[in-house]
Amino acid sequence: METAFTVLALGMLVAAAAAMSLRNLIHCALCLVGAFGGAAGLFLTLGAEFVAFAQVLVYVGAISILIVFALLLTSTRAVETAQPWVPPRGLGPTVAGLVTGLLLAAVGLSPGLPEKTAATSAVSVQELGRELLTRQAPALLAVGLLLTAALIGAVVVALREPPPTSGKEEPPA
Amino acid sequence: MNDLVNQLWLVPALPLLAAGVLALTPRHRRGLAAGLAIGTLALSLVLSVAAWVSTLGATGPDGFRAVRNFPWLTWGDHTLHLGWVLDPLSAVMLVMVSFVGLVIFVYSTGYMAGDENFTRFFGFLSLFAGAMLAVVMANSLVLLFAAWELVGLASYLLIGFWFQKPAAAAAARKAFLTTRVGDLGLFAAMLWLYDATGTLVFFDGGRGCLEAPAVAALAGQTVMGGLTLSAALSLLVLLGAAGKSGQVPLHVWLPDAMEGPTPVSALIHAATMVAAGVFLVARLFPLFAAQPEGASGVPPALQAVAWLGAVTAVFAALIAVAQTDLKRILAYSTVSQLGYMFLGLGVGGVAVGMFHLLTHAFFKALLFLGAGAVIHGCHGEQDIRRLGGLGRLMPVTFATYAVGMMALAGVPLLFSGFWSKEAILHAAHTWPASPGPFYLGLFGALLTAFYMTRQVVFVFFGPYRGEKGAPTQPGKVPHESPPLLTVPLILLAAGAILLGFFGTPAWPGLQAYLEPARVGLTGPDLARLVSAEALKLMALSTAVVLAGLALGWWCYGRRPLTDPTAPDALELAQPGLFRLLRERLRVDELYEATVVRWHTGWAALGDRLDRWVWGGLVLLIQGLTVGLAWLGRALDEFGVNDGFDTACERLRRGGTRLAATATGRLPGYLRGAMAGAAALGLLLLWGGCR
Amino acid sequence: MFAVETLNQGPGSPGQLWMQWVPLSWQPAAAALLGAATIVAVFAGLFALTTWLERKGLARIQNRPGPNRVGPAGLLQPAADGLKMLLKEDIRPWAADPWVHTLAPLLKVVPVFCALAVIPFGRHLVALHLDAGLVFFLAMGAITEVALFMAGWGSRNKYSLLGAMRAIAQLISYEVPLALAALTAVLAAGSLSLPAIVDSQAGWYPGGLARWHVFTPWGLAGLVLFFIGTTAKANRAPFDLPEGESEIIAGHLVEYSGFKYALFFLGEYLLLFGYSAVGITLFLGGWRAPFAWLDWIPSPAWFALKLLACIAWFIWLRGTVPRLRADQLMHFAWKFLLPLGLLANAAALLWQATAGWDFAGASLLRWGLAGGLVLVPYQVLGRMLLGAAAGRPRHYRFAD
Amino acid sequence: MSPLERALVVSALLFGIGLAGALTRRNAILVLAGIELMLTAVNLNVIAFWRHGGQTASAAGPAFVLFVIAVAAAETAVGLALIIAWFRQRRTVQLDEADTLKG
Repeated sequence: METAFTVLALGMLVAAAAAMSLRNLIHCALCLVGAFGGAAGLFLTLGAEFVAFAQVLVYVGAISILIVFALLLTSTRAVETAQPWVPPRGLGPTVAGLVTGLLLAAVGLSPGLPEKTAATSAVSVQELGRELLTRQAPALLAVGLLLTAALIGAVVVALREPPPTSGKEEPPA
Repeated sequence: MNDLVNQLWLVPALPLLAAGVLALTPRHRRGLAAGLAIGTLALSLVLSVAAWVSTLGATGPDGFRAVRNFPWLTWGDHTLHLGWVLDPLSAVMLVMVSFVGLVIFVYSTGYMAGDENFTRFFGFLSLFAGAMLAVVMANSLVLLFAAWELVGLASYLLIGFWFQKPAAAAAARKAFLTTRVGDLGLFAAMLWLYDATGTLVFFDGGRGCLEAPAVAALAGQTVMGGLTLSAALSLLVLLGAAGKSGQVPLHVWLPDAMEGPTPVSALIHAATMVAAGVFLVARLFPLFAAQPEGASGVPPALQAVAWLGAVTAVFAALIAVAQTDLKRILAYSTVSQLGYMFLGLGVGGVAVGMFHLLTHAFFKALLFLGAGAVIHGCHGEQDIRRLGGLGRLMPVTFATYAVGMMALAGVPLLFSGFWSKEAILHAAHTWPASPGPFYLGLFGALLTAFYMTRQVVFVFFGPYRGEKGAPTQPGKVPHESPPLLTVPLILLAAGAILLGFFGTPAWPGLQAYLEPARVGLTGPDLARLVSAEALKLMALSTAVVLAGLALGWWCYGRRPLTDPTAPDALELAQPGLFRLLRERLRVDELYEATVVRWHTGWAALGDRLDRWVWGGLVLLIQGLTVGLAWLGRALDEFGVNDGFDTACERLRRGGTRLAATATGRLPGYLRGAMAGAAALGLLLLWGGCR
Repeated sequence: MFAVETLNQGPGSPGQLWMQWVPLSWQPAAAALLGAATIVAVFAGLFALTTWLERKGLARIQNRPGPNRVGPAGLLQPAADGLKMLLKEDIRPWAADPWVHTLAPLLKVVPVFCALAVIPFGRHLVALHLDAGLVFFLAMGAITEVALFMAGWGSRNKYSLLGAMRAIAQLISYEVPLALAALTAVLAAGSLSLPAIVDSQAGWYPGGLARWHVFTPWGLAGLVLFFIGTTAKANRAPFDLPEGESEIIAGHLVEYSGFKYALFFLGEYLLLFGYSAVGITLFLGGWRAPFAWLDWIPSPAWFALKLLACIAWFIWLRGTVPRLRADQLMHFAWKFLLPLGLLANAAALLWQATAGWDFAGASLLRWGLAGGLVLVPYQVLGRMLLGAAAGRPRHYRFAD
Repeated sequence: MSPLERALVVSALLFGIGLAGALTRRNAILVLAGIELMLTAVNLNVIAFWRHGGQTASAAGPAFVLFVIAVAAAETAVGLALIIAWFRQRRTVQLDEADTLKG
């Protein structure tokens, strides 16, 4: 089990690093997909199947496509050529490094949890469903509402208005 | 009859009203001025005589006394009452003042005819008359003191009437200030009296301060030096009286007051004002005579009065001998006679003193008016050495003047001066305290007779020493005064003669009237006149007077005086003494040297103090404030402004730097946020929560 | 963790035989490999058969003989095509992005094979018994969209990019109605695992008819929706706009040739098999016999039979139905299928809620209610939507 | 290194990478991608604790992760919509050019 975990983890991290550092945006997006896939794999190794499949379904299926679409819609000549980092280049990574170091230190220093990794069966979907619909019912309703609102909001925001600059096109009849 | 008392306030009010109206009338209304003044005074005279008559029939130990009081001022729980009283003393004085005043008013209409300030003169005269009448009838020391001050003001205005003349202005100021010194004493007495007795009303149905219970209380308390409270009060009052009546220490202003017009001198410095001092002592006599129970002998206050009077009499008489100015001789004579009045009061009591006051009023007024006529006739010439031989030129003036001179000198039997002076000498003789005043009185009488004969001889006998060849120029020839002047002279001469008969020992009418308690009046009694002791005294005084006259005639009468510049006979005999006397015993110089210098010293000190100390202080404060202002400005300029400006500048610069961070660029914000989160995490992890 | 017992379920299945040779630690991997191999072999064979069937079917529909040159009645045509594909030069455009271009077909085929692992072909014939099998299947289906995009974008060709965009849009918008249709079966079965759903269809109606979901109002609606979704997901027939030969010549596959093109085709057909298989398991009782008395025939046979029936249906559909325009396609998905899907779910819930009615005519009443709940809106929406959409002149937002 | 710590280390690293990307990338969309990575790292963390924390019985962990995934999806949708709208206005996606809110 360890080998699977480490392989997947390494793959994911490499993909994520690539996603964040590649110059070509679409490559970044695709590496991102790889990272999400890796994460889904990790979820599987940690025994949360439903979460893994949800992860794949949502992240790989929807969000990455969304990101790719957005990249395509907004890709202009300038995007490819411009230097992809915000000056000062070193600041971002250093701050991130600081935070990661902090997290790692926290992990390292905090007292270990009792070793209870018994291979009990993963939570069945039934239990998850019951959990969602009983204890987490209000949260579920809220997320439902949120998703609807987000959907409508995104559509409205992204609706095409006549861009002030071109001005040639008439709005849809 | 007592309703008359209710109207009595009209007596002073009318002249004062006239004065008020005259103050407003324009200068050219001379007729109105004279008429108004004389009319109101005549009315007052009629009222006074009516009031005097009403007091005659009174019986009772103190004689007639009607009192009218009214509350004038209340503050807190104190009320101050004023009021007026009608009793023999005030009635006599009312009549005397108004009669003499009227005569002098008539005389001055003639005398001042040529003066353009005629109305103003009469306004002041009415003011003076009203004030004098108020003094006389006042029943409260406050009202008396107020009127007293008004009299002083009037005398200042009248002495300084010709204020263009610097000498007149200086004399007026001198008179005012000197009497002011005296008034201080009176004022202090008033306050002390009020404090002691709680009221300043003389007679208030038993509660007045001059009535028996209050006086006994005053006499009971002793003040420093063993003096009884009443004695102390009396001495203070005496100081006021001496100032007003020109007694020795404060007499310097009276001779100088001659600068004023002659009617003024006559009215104020002969008859009335100077008599006010004597009247004051007479009015407050119970205070002076107060004795603690059982104490015998003459009360110290009266002794002081007596001695003061005697000394002044002799002192003034000596100076009068050496004077060359016509009116100054009369002035010193007045001072001397006032000394006699005080002597009379001290030794003989109210009646004796008042009798001499009355007689003196008449013949001194007569002498002054006579002198006025002489000056008027000689066109303003006052130096007796340039006069002479006027007997022939002014027969009426000479006749009346001679009567006045004889009354003053005390020629026996016919003239009032003799009787009043004899009464004083009689009282002095029998005075238990000491024989001194009696002998001083005799020596004074001698001197009086001497300087009066000297004056008459200089003025009326011998050749006219005035302008040479004067008789040829009609304008310059001394002429007899018009009837307007001579008639008042005649009237006064009659008064000088007749008044004496009221006070003769045979029939002491006046004395009985003034002090019924002491002098029982049983009708004319020749026996007293011819009693051995009385006769002896009369003989002695007659001898003294005749000696004075003879001495005077011997010095000046034997050879007609022809040379105005010739030295005086006495001067030949005693040059040093004579020159001393002529310079008025250098009293003025004394004062000049002491009081004035001391005063100027204090003034200089005050000035220096003021200039350096207070001035310095003010400068210091000014400097301080200016310095503080500068400090404030500097502080503000550098401290606050700069500080504030630099603070604002730094703030602004900090602000811009901070603004620089707000670039609006999202990555920057994100990085900042994450750095903050890291720091927070760091803090949480290692901040002590492990 | 993969469940090991998948393969050795069958009675005396080969798994037990050779298991003892495999060291214990390797057994799970070996079992998994065996399962995968069988799936790949079976479905590759089915792919070949289907290509032949399709060409023959279409030809017959278009009244022409179809491939008959290669092998008896053209049976070897698939082998010929395969050989052709292998021999053709595998061209990669110069401007194409090497990584993305080559990875695209791989990413298209592999997920679908994984998806097939979850489907129960027989009584115990399921490669991967997952608790959330359906979700796994849908997830694997979602990955293919990424492959489409990579193909379209990788080949640096405007038309291929446009084709990819259209394909992705179509796939995503039909994902939702598909999921809703599947949801009706899940609501009835109460579980996401496919074998469990098949088990929920056990039992027979009094007449011996199998209790398949399709014989319930919501089941029928669900199946119709599911199959419409499947045709769209597999880019077939009315919805095969992305690689509509007449318009943009194979859409995003325009730059592919040779073996990569073959892989894409394989992926497409596998997707078709996968979705129809799931449709069968959800609504047509999976490997269950239709009638009680036919139960003796082995379960995989029933499953294969139903699968072939579905394939025939799609081929028939492809031959007869005209292609939809892109915007009609979109309107159809979002404004018609989505509401119907929701209503189907409502009908399923209603059906379950009223399960307790046992008075006379109860079943008729329940049928009426559930059926009406789905049919009436079907009529209303259909008339309102399609009529309106059709009537309006089309507005080209970008073209003019 | 217990499996839990291993998982936590991996999630921390993933988080770091996501953060680095978000902080450095100039393109807004990639910043969003970075954020998505961070969210996945969080999910990983939760599942790790759920798996090795001994509470595997309760389904709270996966439920929570599901919610996070849902919210992430919503957030990405809205975020990208905004970015597209912003792109239409300004014709650029470079974050550091969006400084109209400059102080």
